[in-house]
Parts: sequence; structure tokens; C-alpha cells
Amino acid sequence: MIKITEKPIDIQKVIDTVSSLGAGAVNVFIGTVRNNAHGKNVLWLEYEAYESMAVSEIRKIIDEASHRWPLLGWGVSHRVGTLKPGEVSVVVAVSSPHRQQAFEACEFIIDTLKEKAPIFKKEIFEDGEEWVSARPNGVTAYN
Amino acid sequence: MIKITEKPIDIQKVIDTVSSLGAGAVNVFIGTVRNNAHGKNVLWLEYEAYESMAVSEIRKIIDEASHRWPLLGWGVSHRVGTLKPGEVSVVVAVSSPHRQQAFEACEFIIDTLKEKAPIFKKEIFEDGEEWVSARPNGVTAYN
Amino acid sequence: MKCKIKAFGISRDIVGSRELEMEVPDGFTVSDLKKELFQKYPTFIELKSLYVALNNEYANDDSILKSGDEIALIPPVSGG
Amino acid sequence: MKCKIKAFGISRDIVGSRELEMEVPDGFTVSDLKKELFQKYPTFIELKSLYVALNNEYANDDSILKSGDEIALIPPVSGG
Repeated sequence: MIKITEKPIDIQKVIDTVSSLGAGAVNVFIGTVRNNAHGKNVLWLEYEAYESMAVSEIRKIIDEASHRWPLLGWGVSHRVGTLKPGEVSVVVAVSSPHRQQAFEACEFIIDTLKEKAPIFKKEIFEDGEEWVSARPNGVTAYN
Repeated sequence: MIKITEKPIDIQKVIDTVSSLGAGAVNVFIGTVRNNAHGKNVLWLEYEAYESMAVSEIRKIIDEASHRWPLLGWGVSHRVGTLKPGEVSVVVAVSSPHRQQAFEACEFIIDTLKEKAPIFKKEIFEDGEEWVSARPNGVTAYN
Repeated sequence: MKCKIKAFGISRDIVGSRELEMEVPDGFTVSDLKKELFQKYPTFIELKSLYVALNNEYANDDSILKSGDEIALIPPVSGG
Repeated sequence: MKCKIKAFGISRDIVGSRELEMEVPDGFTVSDLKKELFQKYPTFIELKSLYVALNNEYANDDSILKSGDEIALIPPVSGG
């Protein structure tokens, strides 16, 4: 399951999609919105995705992970829209026969997703906003 | 939260106990009962724990993890009793500001729990049963 | 050849809309497109990176834009 | 000194009950206890390992059993 959604992510549902009778291990990564960045309060985040390409890039990442580790199930759900601190932005779950495989594959998937999936977030502070990682110095633009 | 329980583990509840507004990452390990071991069908598992000592050992593991990584929340729930293939035997969840910390701490906790917590499982096959890891050769005893 | 270019994230802010229309000559490459954008919207130079995707794939600089291609500007990504 | 010893997992199967009562002399160590158990229940020698816990802590071989100690046999663990 690969999903880009405006609705809150149901973590248990993502976990359910990876369950397998041959699996001894499930690893789940949950990304949540922090209430601070660069020492400033974050009011909320705006996420946007180039959805068709994001799904296609995530599928490639899953394919590579499936070649490298004996995955029995996997699920990725990424939220878009307005997210407040504490809300879940992304869930990655994988199942495998043994636990080290599950840890490694899950970390590979989230690391590579963050590098390659065309998804963009803007942090909104009290005194401005900033597209995360967009500029070299990371200063807040558009006050 | 450290819990040894005969009741099915509510994964979402364990995750809820680790949530924190300062956290950007939650990692969750879920151990599930496999339907096979040593090439044989597993009918079910029997888990038993020396509960008071298991809780105390897990607490030490959490303390060490909290020294090594900036954990914001953690929860460990381990099931005992009769478990069928597909059922959840253990859930470990941790939250931290950044994701690598969460992956490392969660893996450390489950690895060390499996080494040190006085919890014991017996696999029940069609033709016998075996206390897991008890004997060097791992053959099925008590046919 | 007329082409439509989707703009996401900060690139949408820079060009001021979700989609840009441009008239480009035959044989126009991704590199040519980026040069033209840098000229028209100098703010693009401030970005850490700017990729162009053709049909949902990251494209090389020497890829040629073809009629009917789905073209998109991909500024630095920050999902997760 | 009379002591009660909890037995878990395969050690419970070997001794045949959840709790064992033993009369031990003063100064009796964990090592002495293990020797006595190996003699009485030779199957213990087949195990990969056998630890003794005193008051919910893994104990060294030279630890001395004291009256009132909570004593437990810990065969190889297999939680998770």
C-alpha cells in the first residue's frame, strides 16, 4: 500500500496491511510534527506532494528494499495539507521473518523517501514561514 | 510504560504513550508469532515470564537507552500465555527528536530485552514441543 | 511547441502559479528550460537545487522536451 | 536455612514444579546451589546456560544466599 492522503493516517491500518503469518518482526516508523525548529515555535506545517510522481518514486524505493531484504509486507502512507505539532506526517511499516531485516528496510525506505519523493513542507512560525531545506542558509523568507 | 500482560497488546495504545510534541520520530518494533520454525509448522507458543524481574530488567534497559539517546517517550509491552501464529508477542515504541535516534534506541531495547529479560517461550509443533534456545542443539525434546 | 510546466513547493511561489505555459522550440532540453527559468525568475538561483521531472521521472539535463510530456519543477524535497 | 526457589521455563519442567524447597547451610553460594541442582537433576547440564537470580537481579556465582532472598532459576531466555 502506498498512499498520499489529506486525512489523518490510521497507523493501525498501515500495520494491518503488512501483517503476515511468516513474519516474526514488524518495524514501523512514524514521523510526527515537532513544535520547534531552529529554536523557534512551529505553529503548523503545510505539506504538498506531486502525487503521481511521489507514488512512483516510493514504489521504486519499495522495489529496491524488496530486493535487498526479504520483506513479507510493506506500507507507506504520507499525509499532505495542514498539520499541527503532534500530528503524524508519515508512516512506514515493513514485516520480515527476522527483526534486523525489518529495522534496516524501514530505515532505508524512510531515508530514501526523504531524499527522493517530491513532497515539500513549509514551516509556519509566528514571524514568518519557510520551505524546509529549499535555500542553502535555511533563513526564513517571506516575512 | 512497562507491561507484562496476558491480554492482546493494543499497539496504538503503546504508541500513544510515547507521543510528545517535541518528537519528530517514533519507532515501533512489533514481534509476531511465526507459523514456522526449523522448517516445521508452529501450532502455537507458550510464553511465560518471571514478571517482577522482567519488569526490573526492562527498566534497566530503558534507563541505559535513555542515557545513550535523547528519548522523549518509551513503552514496552510483552505478552505471556498462549499465542497463535500472527499474534503480537511484544511491542517496543520510542520517540525522539530525530529519526536515527529512534531507530537505534528501539533496536537496542528489543535486542537487549531478548538477551536479558527473564521471559521464556516454548514452541508447540505437531510432533512435539521445545523451549526455544534452551539446549545447544535446539532439537525437539519431550515428544 | 507549447508546453505546460507544473510547479511545486517553493517553485510554485517563485513562478506565482501551479502551472506555467511556455512556447519552446523543437529540441529544447531540460538544461535550456532551466536557463530560461533562471533568467525569467532569478530567485531560482537561490535554491539548493532544481530538478525537472518528465513524465514522473527525474530527467537529465540533456533530455529533450517532447510534445505531450508531463513536465514539473522539483525544488529541494522535504517530505517525511 | 530453608529456602524457596522459583523455577521458570524449562527449569520448571526439569524440577517438576514452579517452586522448590531446599534446606541449605549458612554461607551457601549460588555456585553451591547450581552444583547441588546439577547433581539432583542432571538434565540441567544439557542447558546452554543456567543463571540464578537473587531478589530480581542476576547473581554472581560467589553470591551467598541469605534468609528471605527471593531465589529463582533462569534458564536461557527467549522473550521477544
